[in-house]
Amino acid sequence: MLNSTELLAIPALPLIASLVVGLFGWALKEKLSHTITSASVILSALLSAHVFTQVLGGASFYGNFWTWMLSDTFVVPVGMMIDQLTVIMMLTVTVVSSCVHIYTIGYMHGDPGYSRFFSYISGFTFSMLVLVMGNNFFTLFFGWEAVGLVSYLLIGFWFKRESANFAAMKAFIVNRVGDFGFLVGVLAIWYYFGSFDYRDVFAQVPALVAQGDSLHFLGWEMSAITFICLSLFVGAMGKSGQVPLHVWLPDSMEGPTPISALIHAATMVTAGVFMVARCSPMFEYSETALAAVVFVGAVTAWMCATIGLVQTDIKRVIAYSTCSQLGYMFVACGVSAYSAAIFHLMTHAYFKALLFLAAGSVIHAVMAEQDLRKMGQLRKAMPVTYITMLIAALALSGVPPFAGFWSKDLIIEAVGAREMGLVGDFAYFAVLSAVFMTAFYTFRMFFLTFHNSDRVAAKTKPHVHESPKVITIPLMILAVGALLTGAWGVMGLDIANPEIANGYFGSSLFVLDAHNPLMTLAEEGEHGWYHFVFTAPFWLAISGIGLAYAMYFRETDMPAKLAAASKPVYTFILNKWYWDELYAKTVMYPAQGLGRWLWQKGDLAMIDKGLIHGGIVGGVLAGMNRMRAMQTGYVYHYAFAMIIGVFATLTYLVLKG
Amino acid sequence: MMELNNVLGFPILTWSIFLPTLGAIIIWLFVRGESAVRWTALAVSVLTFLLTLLLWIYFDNGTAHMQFEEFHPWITAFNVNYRLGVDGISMPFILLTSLLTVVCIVSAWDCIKTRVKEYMLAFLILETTLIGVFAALDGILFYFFWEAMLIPMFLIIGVWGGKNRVYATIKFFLYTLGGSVLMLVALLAMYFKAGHTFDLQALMAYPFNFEWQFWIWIGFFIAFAVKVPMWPLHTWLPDAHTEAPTAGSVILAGILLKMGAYGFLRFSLPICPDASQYFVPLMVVLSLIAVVYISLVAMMQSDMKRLIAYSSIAHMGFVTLGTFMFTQQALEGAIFGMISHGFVAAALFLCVGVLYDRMHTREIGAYGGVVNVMPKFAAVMMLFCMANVALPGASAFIAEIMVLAGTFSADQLYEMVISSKWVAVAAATSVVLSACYTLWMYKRVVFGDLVKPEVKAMPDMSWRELGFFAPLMVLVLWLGLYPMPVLNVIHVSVANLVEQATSTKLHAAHALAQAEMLQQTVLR
Amino acid sequence: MVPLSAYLAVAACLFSIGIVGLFLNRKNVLIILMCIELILLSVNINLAAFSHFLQDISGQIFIFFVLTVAASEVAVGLAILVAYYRNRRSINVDDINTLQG
Amino acid sequence: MNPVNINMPVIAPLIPEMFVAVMAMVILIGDLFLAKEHKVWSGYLAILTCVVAGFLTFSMSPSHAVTAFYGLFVLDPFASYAKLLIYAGTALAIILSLDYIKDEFGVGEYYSLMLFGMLGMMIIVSSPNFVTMYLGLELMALCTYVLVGFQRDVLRSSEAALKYFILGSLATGILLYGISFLYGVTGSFDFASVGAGIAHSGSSGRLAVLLGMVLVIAGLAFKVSIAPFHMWTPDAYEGAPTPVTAYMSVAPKVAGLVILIRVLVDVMPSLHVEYVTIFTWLAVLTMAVGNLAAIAQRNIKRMLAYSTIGHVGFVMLGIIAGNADGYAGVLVYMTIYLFMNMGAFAVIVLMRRDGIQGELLDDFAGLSKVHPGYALAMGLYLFSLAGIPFLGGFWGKYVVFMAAIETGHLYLAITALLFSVVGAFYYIRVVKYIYFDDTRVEFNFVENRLMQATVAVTAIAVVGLGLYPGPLINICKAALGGII
Repeated sequence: MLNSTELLAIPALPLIASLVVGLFGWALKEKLSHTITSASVILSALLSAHVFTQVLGGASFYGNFWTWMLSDTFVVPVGMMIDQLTVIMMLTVTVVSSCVHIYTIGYMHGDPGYSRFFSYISGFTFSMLVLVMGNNFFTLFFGWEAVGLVSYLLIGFWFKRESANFAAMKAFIVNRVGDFGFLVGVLAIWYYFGSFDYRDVFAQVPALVAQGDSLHFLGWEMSAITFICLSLFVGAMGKSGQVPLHVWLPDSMEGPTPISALIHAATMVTAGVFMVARCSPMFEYSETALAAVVFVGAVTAWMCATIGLVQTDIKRVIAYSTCSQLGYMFVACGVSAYSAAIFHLMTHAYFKALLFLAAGSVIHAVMAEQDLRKMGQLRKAMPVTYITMLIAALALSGVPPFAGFWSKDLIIEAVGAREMGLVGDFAYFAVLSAVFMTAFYTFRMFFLTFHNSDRVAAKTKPHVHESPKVITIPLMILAVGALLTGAWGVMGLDIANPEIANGYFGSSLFVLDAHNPLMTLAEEGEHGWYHFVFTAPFWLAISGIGLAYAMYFRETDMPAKLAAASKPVYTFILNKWYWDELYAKTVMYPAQGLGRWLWQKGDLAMIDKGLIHGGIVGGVLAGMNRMRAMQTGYVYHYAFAMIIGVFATLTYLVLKG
Repeated sequence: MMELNNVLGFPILTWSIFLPTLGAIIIWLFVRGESAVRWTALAVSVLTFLLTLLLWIYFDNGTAHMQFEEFHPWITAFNVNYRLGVDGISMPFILLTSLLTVVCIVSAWDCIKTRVKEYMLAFLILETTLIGVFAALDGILFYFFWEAMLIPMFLIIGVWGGKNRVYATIKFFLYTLGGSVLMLVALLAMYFKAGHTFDLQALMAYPFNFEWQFWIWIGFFIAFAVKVPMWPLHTWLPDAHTEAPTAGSVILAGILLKMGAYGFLRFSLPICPDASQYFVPLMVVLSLIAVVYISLVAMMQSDMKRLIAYSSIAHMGFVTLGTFMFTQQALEGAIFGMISHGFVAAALFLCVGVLYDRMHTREIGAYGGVVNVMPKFAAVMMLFCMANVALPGASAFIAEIMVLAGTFSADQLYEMVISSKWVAVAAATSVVLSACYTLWMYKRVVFGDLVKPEVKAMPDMSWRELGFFAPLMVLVLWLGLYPMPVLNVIHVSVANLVEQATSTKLHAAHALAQAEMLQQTVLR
Repeated sequence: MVPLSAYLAVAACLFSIGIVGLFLNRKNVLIILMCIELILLSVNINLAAFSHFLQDISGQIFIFFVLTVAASEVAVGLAILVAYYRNRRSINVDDINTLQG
Repeated sequence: MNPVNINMPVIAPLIPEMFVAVMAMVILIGDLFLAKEHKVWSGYLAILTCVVAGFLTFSMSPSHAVTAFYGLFVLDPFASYAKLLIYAGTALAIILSLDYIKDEFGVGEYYSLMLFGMLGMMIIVSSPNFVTMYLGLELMALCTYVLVGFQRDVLRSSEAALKYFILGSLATGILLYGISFLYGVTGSFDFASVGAGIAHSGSSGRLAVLLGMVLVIAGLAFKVSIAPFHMWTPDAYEGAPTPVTAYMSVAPKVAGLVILIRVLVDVMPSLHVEYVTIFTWLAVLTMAVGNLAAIAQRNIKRMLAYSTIGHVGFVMLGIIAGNADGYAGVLVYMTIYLFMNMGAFAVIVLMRRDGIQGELLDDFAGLSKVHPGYALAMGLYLFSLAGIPFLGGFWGKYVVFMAAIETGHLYLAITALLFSVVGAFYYIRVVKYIYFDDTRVEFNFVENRLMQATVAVTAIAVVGLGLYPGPLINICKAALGGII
């Protein structure tokens, strides 16, 4: 059993740091702010590492700290569940976060919101840790929403920029769409299992499936477990930028680069993957849900890769590649290779963070210029960035022995091995072709930045320089991660063990033997280390790199020709498949129009003018005028009224008898 | 004369009801000078708040029976009695009232410059009537306070309100009055049916047959639906809110709206359980309209107060939905939602007030980039906006999730046209919609570059302003992270209410009718 | 001898004439006063007839009250009329309409 | 020869009436000997008369009915209570006149006319007999005709008097005609025996009975201005000098309602079904006229005239209920109405600017800024008239509505409540003028301790009765001892 105070300390440290810096930042010096936050985060990273070792030693933790909500059968505790899955996430989060903290010291230096920024990222670290460490769906949801909030705040960090504010709002609202699904899923979970607690819930799943409960909606029916899984997955799609809820992720690049690295590449966006893996005991029982996961993942992986091919903003290229890589992870989840998914999550965290931070370093050097077309030939000026970026690029492209290769290869093989009919085939095609595109756009970016012709604006030229240590050191740390984590994961942690129970993850993940792709792989027989040479992905990656080399290193005028040759396709992709326009036309404007219509026509015209003023008030006024008209002022009219009154009553009575 | 359950030796409820009035009289007669008036009013309201705290301290969570009861004959001719008492459902609202009154008085400290004395008097008297409403256990006494509330509110909106105040306040007055007269009819009808009593507990116990329940329910419904307000009787609220002075909006959103929902809990459900069951589809539809329709309308508002007013209607839609699900969670969620909304909406109106005091406009378009000059304010408003979006950690989240959970699971109780699961799903859309209108407003007002010169000139919040936000912030977060103190208070009473609302009165009514018939035949 | 009904009929006629005169006349206020007298007289005839046929004296006593009061009433009425005339310089019924609505 | 023994009639119960009559004459004559600047003393004397009469009536108010003059006069708790109300109404009206009439000509006549009118009402409320009733009515009516036209050189005053006189005489005629038929059927003028006669009158006399009933009701309805016999009210109220309007708006209404109740209870118990149906319709019509037409008014006196009609409409619910609660309700309502209405008129009378009477709604604009005290009082009266709780008016409505619902007139009660909402509008509109608007015309209020005291007392009474109406209700219930 792990020491609960130690566990509590891990999220608590960043929280305290964040609060202190957030509330008293105005009083603190820059130095003090970043010291407090960075120190606390690094400390919690060390603690996580310690916990990690303990967990490797077979320790685990499960317990509640206090009751959050309670209403007879509705019990929501706040508790922790530490197992292999959790701890690997904790480690990744805290390590990357520490690097980003240090990096930020240099990157945000002199920014008016300096201490605010540190408070945010520490707060983010806390939220993310809560998300992964929680032992029930509400603790998860708490972290889930908290990271969303922080991401909102950080995307809009430079609140003077209209585009940044809009991107922030967009991110939050799109995420809320996902949360809507997640919330419904959680409600359904409570309804069917009477608990929010992972253990209780997962324990009851087989019973529910056997019982064959199902929901009906206007004649359309689905099994309860499928409903739950799909709803939860909607949440995952929102958080992890999967089609069609991916639109916020590229825009989130409006935020400062360290944020893009930490939140929108390494950690937060992978929360969806984590959640699906965490819920593997449920997803396993719903073929439909798994198929949906695979499909969405595959579509995202492929589509975002295509968009990445033509982007000219260095950060957007990486952002789309993030979407695409997340797609890989979901595909892995969908084919029940959860271990592979988490593995890729981990490696991706390192090399993608590295990629972003390196890009940040470049942007820093060329005075906040993000347009690839205004870079080039930076190799000489900034060697460290160059090297680290190269490592990251190779890792991302899946070139052995870099981290990305191991995890991605595992995923692709798993997809190939899993029999899922049409969806499966599509997914396989998608991930394969995506490998090629990934390699291509990564190196396209790489060459355009560091090689190719020197297109840096004249006035920025003098400023081009290597970033200071405080920036480069984190790069190096992460580079190590991008180099080694893959091999370490397979060899050291035995993550890829087909029998998950015997592998690293042990009981923290669950796969039905009926469809365990890794098993099938294993049955195909053991391969040597050189095996990769015979696999498609490897060659695809190589050729991708080669093509990029050809187009952006040698024949630098080729891209233009190609673009001209395939104009319609090019523009279509360049405009990101017109997703934003689609949403604007189909959701945003209609909603606003409807709102305005309901307000003007419904509230003002119908109820106020029609019912109240027209109906009631109008009636009263009409009556008023009638009464006034009766009061003519002529005595004989008055007398007449009296007589009429008398005769009317009299006749009434007489006739009535 | 029944046994009075009052752990405190002295009539605490009477004191907390009439202490403000007492203070008002003292101010009226003896206090001269604006600042003196302000300080006295503050002292009185704080004193009242402390007094009501005793209720909470000495409250027994273990029983659904009324506590701190008081009984005095009032109008013997009609068996109208001065009967007070609170249970877990009403007690929190008394605290809410006394707290928000303090906040109101502080918030009006120097933004009300004309007729300060009358202003303070109006608020203290208003507090009396509001606490009275929540403490009354006699139908007529309830109605008495319910209606008396109109007078101070009418003046508050009309005297210290905005440009279009006269229209707004008269609309408010007549709407509410017109709604509540039918409640009076219902009360009187019950009086003669149920053997000449207005005692709420007696009425709850009396078996009305379905026809009676049906009409009584309608009578109450109109009164309460206007107050809540429910579509389509809601159009008075945006006007009233827009024109009212800040503190007026605070009380309006914080307490007045709750009176309607409280009425449903106190009267409709226990007295007419069968009718309530019967009307569930109606209430569900109206509540969903409130959640979806009104949210969309709110999105399009260009006036901040109007926007927040509409969002209040939407949130009250959640409350009414929860009220008519008859599950423990839904009801607790509804009550908690009212309390939480009391803080959040109040705070948002105060935020608008802070801006209004500086620029004297509520137009969203007139602002932009406020954060550049008012960082403190931006942070505070961000907190309450997120609470309005019902983010976890804010009290509103607890309410929303409990209502949704209760709704989702409600179809174990009864069959509706469409399973309540889908009702819950439909209601959950507010997760998205609330985010849309709240954040959009926040973006347009607070974020952005500093271009407008008049915005440049705005000073950040003063300590006084932070002062009245502080308690609200603390409460919103505290109740969001650890709501148990409140939930424990309401558990038992709500359980009792669920029991009342889900058990039918029809069998008893039938038996009674049989007995009466028998009696007549015997007499004949 | 003359039956009761005859007296009642006469009274009824007088009464109706009075009433009709009251609101058909658009000319002169004095006519209105006369109509009122007619009405009161019809009442007296009624009372007299009844008291005779009922062999009960109280009716006839009441007649005297009615007569007396009627006299004083007319006095007051005329006084008011004079006052009115002094202000309006007309006793035309159609002119009595400054107060209305 | 043995002495003729003349047995004097019992006259003890009439002592108040006699006292009032004597004082009225004393004032009438004594006024001639008063110097112009002292003429106000006859006003004080008149007030004193009311007070003393009140003491007399109070001291000799019996627990059961006492008759005098061979049953032509009755004194019972009902009558006593009504008389007390009438004294109060008259006294307040006189107080309002003190400052108003002093510059007019002929102060003495004015006060003695008021007292004579009051005497008429006193006779009405304690008349068990059509003859007495008729005399009372006429005495009251003749005095009020004159009072309405008291400002001789003001056109609308004399026009109002003329209209009131013409229609009043018509009403008298109708009443008498009806009485004659009832007499014809039953051969008596005494309420009780007429009632008995009607009860036994077969189908032969049916038509005559109905005729008599309708005509009598019409005649009385005129006095309490029940639609459609209300047409005189707005004009008379607007034209009359304000204190006279105040005088007419309460005391005669009390007298009229009381005698109406007497007639219904004693004479027409056997016609209950018929008159309830009639009254139900008349009540709805009355409420409609009062509450709707009032909205259109700009002159507050005229508005209050319509509001009086509206209130009479509400009071009729009590009469329609026709049980102890209902009749008690009528008394409760009139008592509370006395205070709030008189208070409102007091404020109106007080509003003067160099001789000009403020009586348009606009004149009240921004009153609260200039005279917060009066504004507060007026606000209380108006909310009370609107029937908002913690003010007396609410309980007045409450009691009669309750009676109506008790006797199963649910729909009538609902209608009445809805009309009361409509009515609330024009009251709060005045509040709007007082509190929300800016001052347009500055009024310097009359400095008169007595009148200010009136305002204070009525305001306190309105609030007090609103907070604790129990005793009043019990007293009114007890006051019915005499008739039911």
